[in-house]
Amino acid sequence: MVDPKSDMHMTIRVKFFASLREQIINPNTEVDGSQAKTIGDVWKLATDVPMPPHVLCSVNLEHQEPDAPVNDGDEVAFFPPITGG
Amino acid sequence: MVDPKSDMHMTIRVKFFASLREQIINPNTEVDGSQAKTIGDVWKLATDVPMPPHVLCSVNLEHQEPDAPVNDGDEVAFFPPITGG
Amino acid sequence: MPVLIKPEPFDPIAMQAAHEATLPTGSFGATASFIGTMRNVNEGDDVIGMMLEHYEGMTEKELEAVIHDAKQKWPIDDALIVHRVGAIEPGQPIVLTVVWSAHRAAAFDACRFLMEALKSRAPFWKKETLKDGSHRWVERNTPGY
Amino acid sequence: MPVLIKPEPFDPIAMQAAHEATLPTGSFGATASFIGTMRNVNEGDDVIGMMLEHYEGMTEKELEAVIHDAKQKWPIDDALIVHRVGAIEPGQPIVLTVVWSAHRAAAFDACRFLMEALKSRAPFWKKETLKDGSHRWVERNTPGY
Repeated sequence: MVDPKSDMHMTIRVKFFASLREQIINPNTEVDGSQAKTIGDVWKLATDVPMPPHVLCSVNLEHQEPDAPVNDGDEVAFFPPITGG
Repeated sequence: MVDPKSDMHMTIRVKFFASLREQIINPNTEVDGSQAKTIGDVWKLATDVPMPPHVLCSVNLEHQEPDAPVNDGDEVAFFPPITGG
Repeated sequence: MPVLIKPEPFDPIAMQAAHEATLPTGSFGATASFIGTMRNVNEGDDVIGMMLEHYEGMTEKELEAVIHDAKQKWPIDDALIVHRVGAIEPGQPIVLTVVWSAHRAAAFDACRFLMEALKSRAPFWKKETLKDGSHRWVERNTPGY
Repeated sequence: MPVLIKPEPFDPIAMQAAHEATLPTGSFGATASFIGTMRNVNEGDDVIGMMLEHYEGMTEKELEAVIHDAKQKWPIDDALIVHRVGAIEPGQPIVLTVVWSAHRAAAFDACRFLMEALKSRAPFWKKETLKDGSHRWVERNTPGY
Protein backbone atom coordinates (compact mmCIF):
# COMPACT_ATOMS: atom_id res chain seq x y z
CA MET A 1 0.00 0.00 0.00
CA VAL A 2 0.99 3.59 -0.55
CA ASP A 3 2.35 5.49 2.40
CA PRO A 4 -0.59 7.65 3.51
CA LYS A 5 1.80 10.54 4.14
CA SER A 6 2.92 10.59 0.46
CA ASP A 7 1.76 13.35 -1.82
CA MET A 8 -1.71 12.34 -3.10
CA HIS A 9 -0.81 13.80 -6.50
CA MET A 10 1.89 11.15 -6.86
CA THR A 11 -0.59 8.27 -6.82
CA ILE A 12 -2.64 6.48 -9.44
CA ARG A 13 -5.98 5.13 -8.31
CA VAL A 14 -6.72 1.55 -9.44
CA LYS A 15 -10.14 -0.08 -9.80
CA PHE A 16 -11.23 -3.60 -10.63
CA PHE A 17 -14.73 -4.56 -11.76
CA ALA A 18 -16.99 -7.60 -11.95
CA SER A 19 -15.29 -11.04 -12.02
CA LEU A 20 -11.87 -9.39 -11.91
CA ARG A 21 -12.79 -7.62 -8.68
CA GLU A 22 -13.66 -11.01 -7.18
CA GLN A 23 -10.54 -12.77 -8.53
CA ILE A 24 -7.83 -10.29 -7.61
CA ILE A 25 -7.34 -10.69 -3.86
CA ASN A 26 -6.33 -7.58 -1.90
CA PRO A 27 -4.99 -5.48 -4.78
CA ASN A 28 -3.42 -2.11 -4.15
CA THR A 29 -6.06 0.52 -4.92
CA GLU A 30 -3.38 3.20 -5.19
CA VAL A 31 0.05 2.83 -6.74
CA ASP A 32 3.05 5.15 -6.95
CA GLY A 33 2.71 7.14 -10.15
CA SER A 34 6.44 7.68 -10.44
CA GLN A 35 6.98 3.90 -10.87
CA ALA A 36 4.36 3.37 -13.60
CA LYS A 37 4.80 4.44 -17.23
CA THR A 38 1.98 2.29 -18.71
CA ILE A 39 -1.25 0.61 -17.72
CA GLY A 40 0.68 -2.68 -17.67
CA ASP A 41 3.00 -1.22 -15.05
CA VAL A 42 0.00 -0.24 -12.94
CA TRP A 43 -1.29 -3.82 -13.03
CA LYS A 44 2.09 -5.15 -11.84
CA LEU A 45 2.25 -2.63 -9.00
CA ALA A 46 -1.35 -3.32 -7.95
CA THR A 47 -1.43 -7.13 -8.06
CA ASP A 48 0.73 -10.24 -7.55
CA VAL A 49 -0.57 -12.07 -10.62
CA PRO A 50 -0.03 -11.74 -14.37
CA MET A 51 -2.69 -9.88 -16.29
CA PRO A 52 -5.15 -12.47 -17.67
CA PRO A 53 -5.93 -12.46 -21.39
CA HIS A 54 -8.93 -10.43 -22.54
CA VAL A 55 -8.72 -7.96 -19.65
CA LEU A 56 -9.97 -4.52 -20.69
CA CYS A 57 -8.40 -1.32 -19.37
CA SER A 58 -9.36 2.31 -19.03
CA VAL A 59 -7.57 5.50 -18.01
CA ASN A 60 -9.70 8.36 -16.70
CA LEU A 61 -12.90 6.68 -17.99
CA GLU A 62 -11.52 6.11 -21.52
CA HIS A 63 -10.88 2.68 -23.02
CA GLN A 64 -7.12 2.14 -23.52
CA GLU A 65 -4.72 -0.64 -24.48
CA PRO A 66 -2.38 -2.05 -21.77
CA ASP A 67 0.63 -0.28 -23.28
CA ALA A 68 -1.02 3.15 -23.02
CA PRO A 69 0.85 5.71 -20.86
CA VAL A 70 -0.34 6.75 -17.40
CA ASN A 71 0.29 9.85 -15.33
CA ASP A 72 0.12 10.91 -11.72
CA GLY A 73 -3.46 11.43 -10.63
CA ASP A 74 -4.93 9.09 -13.21
CA GLU A 75 -7.71 6.61 -12.47
CA VAL A 76 -6.90 3.25 -14.04
CA ALA A 77 -9.50 0.48 -14.21
CA PHE A 78 -9.34 -3.19 -15.18
CA PHE A 79 -12.38 -5.24 -16.13
CA PRO A 80 -13.51 -8.37 -18.00
CA PRO A 81 -15.32 -8.30 -21.36
CA ILE A 82 -18.46 -6.25 -20.95
CA THR A 83 -21.88 -7.86 -21.08
CA GLY A 84 -24.47 -5.11 -20.83
CA GLY A 85 -27.56 -4.46 -22.87
CA MET B 1 -72.15 -3.30 -68.38
CA VAL B 2 -73.16 -6.91 -67.90
CA ASP B 3 -76.81 -7.80 -68.54
CA PRO B 4 -78.31 -8.01 -65.04
CA LYS B 5 -80.29 -11.11 -66.14
CA SER B 6 -77.06 -13.01 -66.94
CA ASP B 7 -75.87 -15.77 -64.61
CA MET B 8 -73.89 -14.04 -61.82
CA HIS B 9 -71.43 -16.93 -61.81
CA MET B 10 -70.40 -15.97 -65.35
CA THR B 11 -69.05 -12.57 -64.25
CA ILE B 12 -65.72 -11.35 -62.96
CA ARG B 13 -65.83 -8.44 -60.52
CA VAL B 14 -63.32 -5.67 -61.24
CA LYS B 15 -61.96 -3.12 -58.76
CA PHE B 16 -59.69 -0.10 -59.16
CA PHE B 17 -57.89 1.60 -56.31
CA ALA B 18 -56.26 4.92 -55.49
CA SER B 19 -55.04 7.08 -58.41
CA LEU B 20 -56.18 4.41 -60.87
CA ARG B 21 -59.72 4.61 -59.50
CA GLU B 22 -59.65 8.36 -60.18
CA GLN B 23 -58.08 8.03 -63.65
CA ILE B 24 -60.22 5.28 -65.17
CA ILE B 25 -63.53 6.93 -66.00
CA ASN B 26 -66.65 4.77 -65.78
CA PRO B 27 -65.03 1.35 -65.97
CA ASN B 28 -67.11 -1.81 -66.06
CA THR B 29 -67.13 -3.25 -62.55
CA GLU B 30 -68.25 -6.63 -63.87
CA VAL B 31 -67.07 -8.32 -67.06
CA ASP B 32 -68.14 -11.51 -68.85
CA GLY B 33 -65.94 -14.32 -67.53
CA SER B 34 -66.33 -16.35 -70.72
CA GLN B 35 -64.52 -13.60 -72.68
CA ALA B 36 -61.52 -13.24 -70.35
CA LYS B 37 -58.69 -15.74 -70.11
CA THR B 38 -56.16 -13.48 -68.33
CA ILE B 39 -56.02 -10.42 -66.11
CA GLY B 40 -54.99 -8.43 -69.21
CA ASP B 41 -58.22 -9.49 -70.92
CA VAL B 42 -60.20 -8.26 -67.90
CA TRP B 43 -58.55 -4.86 -68.18
CA LYS B 44 -59.52 -4.61 -71.88
CA LEU B 45 -63.11 -5.59 -71.16
CA ALA B 46 -63.40 -3.17 -68.22
CA THR B 47 -61.80 -0.04 -69.70
CA ASP B 48 -61.30 1.87 -72.95
CA VAL B 49 -57.62 2.66 -72.33
CA PRO B 50 -54.39 0.67 -72.48
CA MET B 51 -53.05 -0.60 -69.16
CA PRO B 52 -50.48 1.94 -67.90
CA PRO B 53 -47.01 0.74 -66.96
CA HIS B 54 -46.40 -0.22 -63.32
CA VAL B 55 -50.04 -1.16 -62.70
CA LEU B 56 -50.30 -3.92 -60.08
CA CYS B 57 -52.93 -6.66 -60.30
CA SER B 58 -54.56 -9.14 -57.97
CA VAL B 59 -56.96 -12.05 -58.34
CA ASN B 60 -59.01 -13.04 -55.32
CA LEU B 61 -56.82 -10.91 -53.02
CA GLU B 62 -53.53 -12.41 -54.29
CA HIS B 63 -50.87 -10.44 -56.19
CA GLN B 64 -50.65 -11.68 -59.79
CA GLU B 65 -48.95 -10.73 -63.05
CA PRO B 66 -51.15 -9.40 -65.93
CA ASP B 67 -50.81 -12.68 -67.85
CA ALA B 68 -52.21 -14.75 -64.96
CA PRO B 69 -55.40 -16.71 -65.76
CA VAL B 70 -58.83 -15.70 -64.46
CA ASN B 71 -62.02 -17.66 -63.90
CA ASP B 72 -65.72 -17.00 -63.55
CA GLY B 73 -66.51 -15.59 -60.16
CA ASP B 74 -63.04 -14.12 -59.58
CA GLU B 75 -62.43 -10.69 -58.10
CA VAL B 76 -59.77 -8.87 -60.12
CA ALA B 77 -58.22 -5.62 -58.87
CA PHE B 78 -55.93 -3.03 -60.45
CA PHE B 79 -53.90 -0.53 -58.47
CA PRO B 80 -50.83 1.73 -58.59
CA PRO B 81 -47.57 1.03 -56.74
CA ILE B 82 -48.38 0.76 -53.05
CA THR B 83 -47.25 3.38 -50.57
CA GLY B 84 -48.23 2.20 -47.11
CA GLY B 85 -46.25 2.07 -43.89
CA MET C 1 -49.69 -12.55 -33.90
CA PRO C 2 -52.36 -9.93 -34.53
CA VAL C 3 -52.85 -7.67 -37.51
CA LEU C 4 -55.06 -4.64 -36.98
CA ILE C 5 -56.39 -2.01 -39.40
CA LYS C 6 -57.42 1.15 -37.54
CA PRO C 7 -59.78 3.71 -39.08
CA GLU C 8 -59.33 5.92 -35.99
CA PRO C 9 -56.16 7.32 -34.36
CA PHE C 10 -54.30 4.78 -32.22
CA ASP C 11 -51.63 4.92 -29.53
CA PRO C 12 -48.85 2.60 -30.74
CA ILE C 13 -47.05 2.54 -27.41
CA ALA C 14 -50.19 1.57 -25.51
CA MET C 15 -50.94 -1.15 -28.07
CA GLN C 16 -47.42 -2.53 -27.78
CA ALA C 17 -47.74 -2.60 -23.99
CA ALA C 18 -51.19 -4.19 -24.09
CA HIS C 19 -50.09 -6.97 -26.40
CA GLU C 20 -46.90 -7.56 -24.44
CA ALA C 21 -48.99 -8.03 -21.29
CA THR C 22 -50.46 -11.17 -22.91
CA LEU C 23 -47.01 -12.83 -23.26
CA PRO C 24 -45.47 -15.04 -20.54
CA THR C 25 -43.13 -13.10 -18.22
CA GLY C 26 -39.45 -13.84 -18.75
CA SER C 27 -40.01 -15.72 -22.01
CA PHE C 28 -38.64 -13.12 -24.42
CA GLY C 29 -35.41 -11.14 -24.19
CA ALA C 30 -35.70 -8.72 -27.08
CA THR C 31 -38.44 -6.42 -28.34
CA ALA C 32 -37.85 -4.42 -31.51
CA SER C 33 -40.48 -1.95 -32.58
CA PHE C 34 -41.03 0.57 -35.32
CA ILE C 35 -43.54 3.40 -35.46
CA GLY C 36 -44.19 5.33 -38.66
CA THR C 37 -45.64 8.77 -37.97
CA MET C 38 -47.12 11.25 -40.39
CA ARG C 39 -44.74 14.18 -40.96
CA ASN C 40 -45.78 17.73 -41.76
CA VAL C 41 -43.30 17.87 -44.67
CA ASN C 42 -42.83 15.53 -47.62
CA GLU C 43 -40.53 16.03 -50.60
CA GLY C 44 -39.99 19.63 -49.52
CA ASP C 45 -43.68 20.58 -49.31
CA ASP C 46 -45.81 21.37 -46.28
CA VAL C 47 -48.39 18.63 -45.81
CA ILE C 48 -51.50 19.28 -43.72
CA GLY C 49 -53.36 15.98 -44.10
CA MET C 50 -53.41 12.56 -45.67
CA MET C 51 -56.02 10.04 -46.80
CA LEU C 52 -54.84 6.47 -46.46
CA GLU C 53 -56.74 4.02 -48.67
CA HIS C 54 -56.55 0.23 -48.47
CA TYR C 55 -57.99 -2.84 -50.15
CA GLU C 56 -60.12 -4.36 -47.44
CA GLY C 57 -59.58 -8.09 -47.23
CA MET C 58 -56.41 -8.19 -49.30
CA THR C 59 -54.55 -5.82 -47.00
CA GLU C 60 -55.23 -7.93 -43.91
CA LYS C 61 -54.31 -11.08 -45.84
CA GLU C 62 -50.99 -9.63 -46.97
CA LEU C 63 -50.12 -8.41 -43.47
CA GLU C 64 -50.81 -11.88 -42.10
CA ALA C 65 -48.64 -13.35 -44.87
CA VAL C 66 -45.83 -10.95 -43.97
CA ILE C 67 -45.89 -12.16 -40.35
CA HIS C 68 -46.06 -15.77 -41.53
CA ASP C 69 -42.95 -15.23 -43.67
CA ALA C 70 -41.09 -13.59 -40.79
CA LYS C 71 -41.87 -16.63 -38.61
CA GLN C 72 -40.36 -18.90 -41.26
CA LYS C 73 -37.17 -16.85 -41.35
CA TRP C 74 -36.53 -16.04 -37.69
CA PRO C 75 -37.29 -17.61 -34.29
CA ILE C 76 -39.80 -15.08 -33.04
CA ASP C 77 -42.11 -15.36 -30.05
CA ASP C 78 -44.76 -12.96 -31.25
CA ALA C 79 -45.39 -10.06 -33.61
CA LEU C 80 -47.87 -7.24 -33.95
CA ILE C 81 -48.77 -5.04 -36.92
CA VAL C 82 -51.15 -2.11 -36.60
CA HIS C 83 -51.85 0.15 -39.60
CA ARG C 84 -53.95 3.26 -39.77
CA VAL C 85 -56.37 4.03 -42.63
CA GLY C 86 -58.63 7.00 -43.40
CA ALA C 87 -58.01 10.69 -42.74
CA ILE C 88 -54.72 11.28 -40.92
CA GLU C 89 -53.16 14.44 -39.49
CA PRO C 90 -49.44 15.27 -39.11
CA GLY C 91 -48.05 13.80 -35.91
CA GLN C 92 -50.45 10.86 -35.90
CA PRO C 93 -49.03 7.33 -36.04
CA ILE C 94 -49.52 5.48 -39.34
CA VAL C 95 -47.99 2.09 -38.65
CA LEU C 96 -46.61 0.00 -35.80
CA THR C 97 -44.59 -3.19 -36.17
CA VAL C 98 -43.31 -5.05 -33.11
CA VAL C 99 -41.40 -8.31 -32.78
CA TRP C 100 -40.69 -10.18 -29.56
CA SER C 101 -37.91 -12.77 -29.62
CA ALA C 102 -35.38 -14.49 -27.37
CA HIS C 103 -32.44 -12.58 -28.87
CA ARG C 104 -31.95 -9.17 -30.39
CA ALA C 105 -30.65 -10.12 -33.85
CA ALA C 106 -33.90 -11.92 -34.72
CA ALA C 107 -36.02 -9.14 -33.22
CA PHE C 108 -34.25 -6.38 -35.18
CA ASP C 109 -34.15 -8.33 -38.43
CA ALA C 110 -37.76 -9.48 -38.26
CA CYS C 111 -39.13 -6.07 -37.23
CA ARG C 112 -37.40 -4.41 -40.16
CA PHE C 113 -38.50 -7.21 -42.49
CA LEU C 114 -42.12 -6.65 -41.43
CA MET C 115 -41.87 -2.98 -42.39
CA GLU C 116 -40.14 -3.56 -45.73
CA ALA C 117 -42.41 -6.45 -46.71
CA LEU C 118 -45.49 -4.48 -45.66
CA LYS C 119 -44.41 -1.54 -47.78
CA SER C 120 -43.88 -3.70 -50.85
CA ARG C 121 -46.85 -6.08 -50.53
CA ALA C 122 -49.74 -4.74 -48.46
CA PRO C 123 -52.13 -2.63 -50.55
CA PHE C 124 -52.18 0.84 -48.99
CA TRP C 125 -52.07 4.16 -50.83
CA LYS C 126 -51.42 7.64 -49.48
CA LYS C 127 -52.97 10.82 -50.84
CA GLU C 128 -51.58 14.01 -49.35
CA THR C 129 -53.28 17.35 -48.87
CA LEU C 130 -50.80 20.19 -49.23
CA LYS C 131 -50.86 23.54 -47.46
CA ASP C 132 -52.40 25.23 -50.54
CA GLY C 133 -55.33 22.78 -50.44
CA SER C 134 -54.19 20.70 -53.42
CA HIS C 135 -54.03 16.92 -53.31
CA ARG C 136 -51.45 14.49 -54.63
CA TRP C 137 -50.97 10.75 -54.52
CA VAL C 138 -47.68 9.62 -53.02
CA GLU C 139 -46.04 7.79 -55.89
CA ARG C 140 -43.29 5.84 -54.19
CA ASN C 141 -41.86 4.91 -50.83
CA THR C 142 -38.51 6.11 -49.53
CA PRO C 143 -35.80 3.45 -49.57
CA GLY C 144 -35.76 1.20 -46.52
CA TYR C 145 -32.14 0.03 -46.56
CA MET D 1 -30.52 13.03 -26.31
CA PRO D 2 -30.66 11.66 -22.77
CA VAL D 3 -28.78 8.77 -21.23
CA LEU D 4 -30.19 7.35 -18.00
CA ILE D 5 -28.88 4.72 -15.60
CA LYS D 6 -31.70 3.27 -13.50
CA PRO D 7 -31.04 1.46 -10.21
CA GLU D 8 -34.79 0.71 -9.91
CA PRO D 9 -37.19 -1.03 -12.34
CA PHE D 10 -38.35 1.21 -15.18
CA ASP D 11 -41.16 1.14 -17.73
CA PRO D 12 -39.47 1.48 -21.13
CA ILE D 13 -42.68 2.17 -23.00
CA ALA D 14 -43.66 4.97 -20.63
CA MET D 15 -40.18 6.46 -20.91
CA GLN D 16 -40.31 6.34 -24.70
CA ALA D 17 -43.70 8.05 -24.67
CA ALA D 18 -42.59 10.69 -22.15
CA HIS D 19 -39.51 11.60 -24.15
CA GLU D 20 -41.42 11.64 -27.41
CA ALA D 21 -43.87 14.12 -25.88
CA THR D 22 -41.00 16.63 -25.73
CA LEU D 23 -40.41 16.50 -29.51
CA PRO D 24 -42.21 18.81 -31.99
CA THR D 25 -45.36 17.24 -33.47
CA GLY D 26 -45.01 16.18 -37.10
CA SER D 27 -41.23 16.63 -37.13
CA PHE D 28 -40.20 12.97 -37.19
CA GLY D 29 -41.56 10.17 -39.35
CA ALA D 30 -39.84 7.11 -37.93
CA THR D 31 -39.27 5.79 -34.43
CA ALA D 32 -37.24 2.62 -33.96
CA SER D 33 -36.94 1.19 -30.49
CA PHE D 34 -35.37 -1.79 -28.81
CA ILE D 35 -36.07 -3.20 -25.36
CA GLY D 36 -33.84 -5.83 -23.79
CA THR D 37 -35.68 -7.81 -21.12
CA MET D 38 -34.27 -10.29 -18.62
CA ARG D 39 -35.17 -13.85 -19.60
CA ASN D 40 -35.73 -16.70 -17.15
CA VAL D 41 -33.43 -18.98 -19.16
CA ASN D 42 -29.86 -18.44 -20.37
CA GLU D 43 -27.59 -20.97 -22.09
CA GLY D 44 -30.09 -23.70 -21.19
CA ASP D 45 -30.22 -22.96 -17.46
CA ASP D 46 -33.06 -21.52 -15.37
CA VAL D 47 -32.10 -18.06 -14.15
CA ILE D 48 -33.90 -16.53 -11.18
CA GLY D 49 -32.04 -13.24 -10.79
CA MET D 50 -29.27 -11.03 -12.04
CA MET D 51 -26.94 -8.38 -10.61
CA LEU D 52 -25.96 -5.74 -13.14
CA GLU D 53 -22.76 -3.90 -12.27
CA HIS D 54 -21.47 -0.77 -14.00
CA TYR D 55 -18.56 1.67 -13.80
CA GLU D 56 -20.19 4.85 -12.64
CA GLY D 57 -18.98 7.80 -14.66
CA MET D 58 -17.40 5.80 -17.47
CA THR D 59 -20.65 4.04 -18.36
CA GLU D 60 -22.57 7.31 -18.78
CA LYS D 61 -19.65 8.76 -20.76
CA GLU D 62 -19.59 5.81 -23.15
CA LEU D 63 -23.36 5.88 -23.65
CA GLU D 64 -23.16 9.57 -24.50
CA ALA D 65 -20.31 8.82 -26.92
CA VAL D 66 -22.40 6.10 -28.57
CA ILE D 67 -25.22 8.57 -29.22
CA HIS D 68 -22.70 11.15 -30.45
CA ASP D 69 -21.31 8.61 -32.93
CA ALA D 70 -24.81 7.70 -34.14
CA LYS D 71 -25.51 11.39 -34.79
CA GLN D 72 -22.37 11.59 -36.92
CA LYS D 73 -23.45 8.61 -39.02
CA TRP D 74 -27.19 9.19 -39.49
CA PRO D 75 -29.57 12.17 -39.65
CA ILE D 76 -31.43 11.58 -36.40
CA ASP D 77 -33.80 13.91 -34.61
CA ASP D 78 -33.34 12.49 -31.14
CA ALA D 79 -32.23 9.39 -29.25
CA LEU D 80 -32.76 7.90 -25.81
CA ILE D 81 -30.83 5.24 -23.92
CA VAL D 82 -31.99 3.88 -20.57
CA HIS D 83 -30.07 1.08 -18.84
CA ARG D 84 -30.90 -0.73 -15.64
CA VAL D 85 -28.32 -1.59 -12.97
CA GLY D 86 -28.55 -3.47 -9.66
CA ALA D 87 -30.66 -6.49 -8.76
CA ILE D 88 -32.93 -7.52 -11.65
CA GLU D 89 -35.65 -10.17 -11.89
CA PRO D 90 -36.74 -12.14 -14.96
CA GLY D 91 -39.24 -10.20 -17.03
CA GLN D 92 -37.83 -6.82 -16.02
CA PRO D 93 -36.46 -4.52 -18.72
CA ILE D 94 -32.67 -4.13 -18.83
CA VAL D 95 -32.15 -1.65 -21.64
CA LEU D 96 -34.08 0.68 -23.92
CA THR D 97 -32.72 2.38 -27.03
CA VAL D 98 -34.91 4.64 -29.14
CA VAL D 99 -34.15 6.72 -32.22
CA TRP D 100 -36.43 9.29 -33.82
CA SER D 101 -35.67 10.29 -37.41
CA ALA D 102 -37.35 11.62 -40.55
CA HIS D 103 -37.07 8.27 -42.35
CA ARG D 104 -37.08 4.66 -41.33
CA ALA D 105 -33.69 3.54 -42.69
CA ALA D 106 -31.81 5.94 -40.42
CA ALA D 107 -34.05 5.10 -37.44
CA PHE D 108 -33.56 1.34 -37.82
CA ASP D 109 -29.82 1.59 -38.50
CA ALA D 110 -29.12 4.01 -35.69
CA CYS D 111 -31.25 2.16 -33.12
CA ARG D 112 -29.42 -1.07 -33.84
CA PHE D 113 -26.08 0.73 -33.83
CA LEU D 114 -26.83 2.11 -30.36
CA MET D 115 -27.44 -1.40 -29.05
CA GLU D 116 -24.36 -2.95 -30.66
CA ALA D 117 -22.07 -0.07 -29.69
CA LEU D 118 -23.46 -0.05 -26.16
CA LYS D 119 -22.80 -3.78 -25.82
CA SER D 120 -19.23 -3.45 -27.00
CA ARG D 121 -18.24 -0.20 -25.27
CA ALA D 122 -20.32 0.67 -22.21
CA PRO D 123 -18.97 -0.97 -19.06
CA PHE D 124 -21.74 -3.18 -17.70
CA TRP D 125 -21.39 -6.70 -16.35
CA LYS D 126 -24.06 -9.30 -15.62
CA LYS D 127 -23.91 -11.87 -12.85
CA GLU D 128 -26.69 -14.43 -12.92
CA THR D 129 -28.25 -16.33 -10.02
CA LEU D 130 -29.34 -19.80 -11.13
CA LYS D 131 -32.24 -21.82 -9.82
CA ASP D 132 -29.95 -23.85 -7.53
CA GLY D 133 -28.73 -20.64 -5.86
CA SER D 134 -25.33 -20.59 -7.56
CA HIS D 135 -23.97 -17.49 -9.26
CA ARG D 136 -22.08 -17.02 -12.51
CA TRP D 137 -20.76 -14.08 -14.49
CA VAL D 138 -22.05 -13.84 -18.03
CA GLU D 139 -18.89 -14.15 -20.10
CA ARG D 140 -20.00 -12.94 -23.49
CA ASN D 141 -22.87 -11.38 -25.36
CA THR D 142 -24.90 -13.17 -28.00
CA PRO D 143 -24.12 -12.04 -31.56
CA GLY D 144 -26.01 -8.95 -32.67
CA TYR D 145 -25.94 -9.43 -36.45
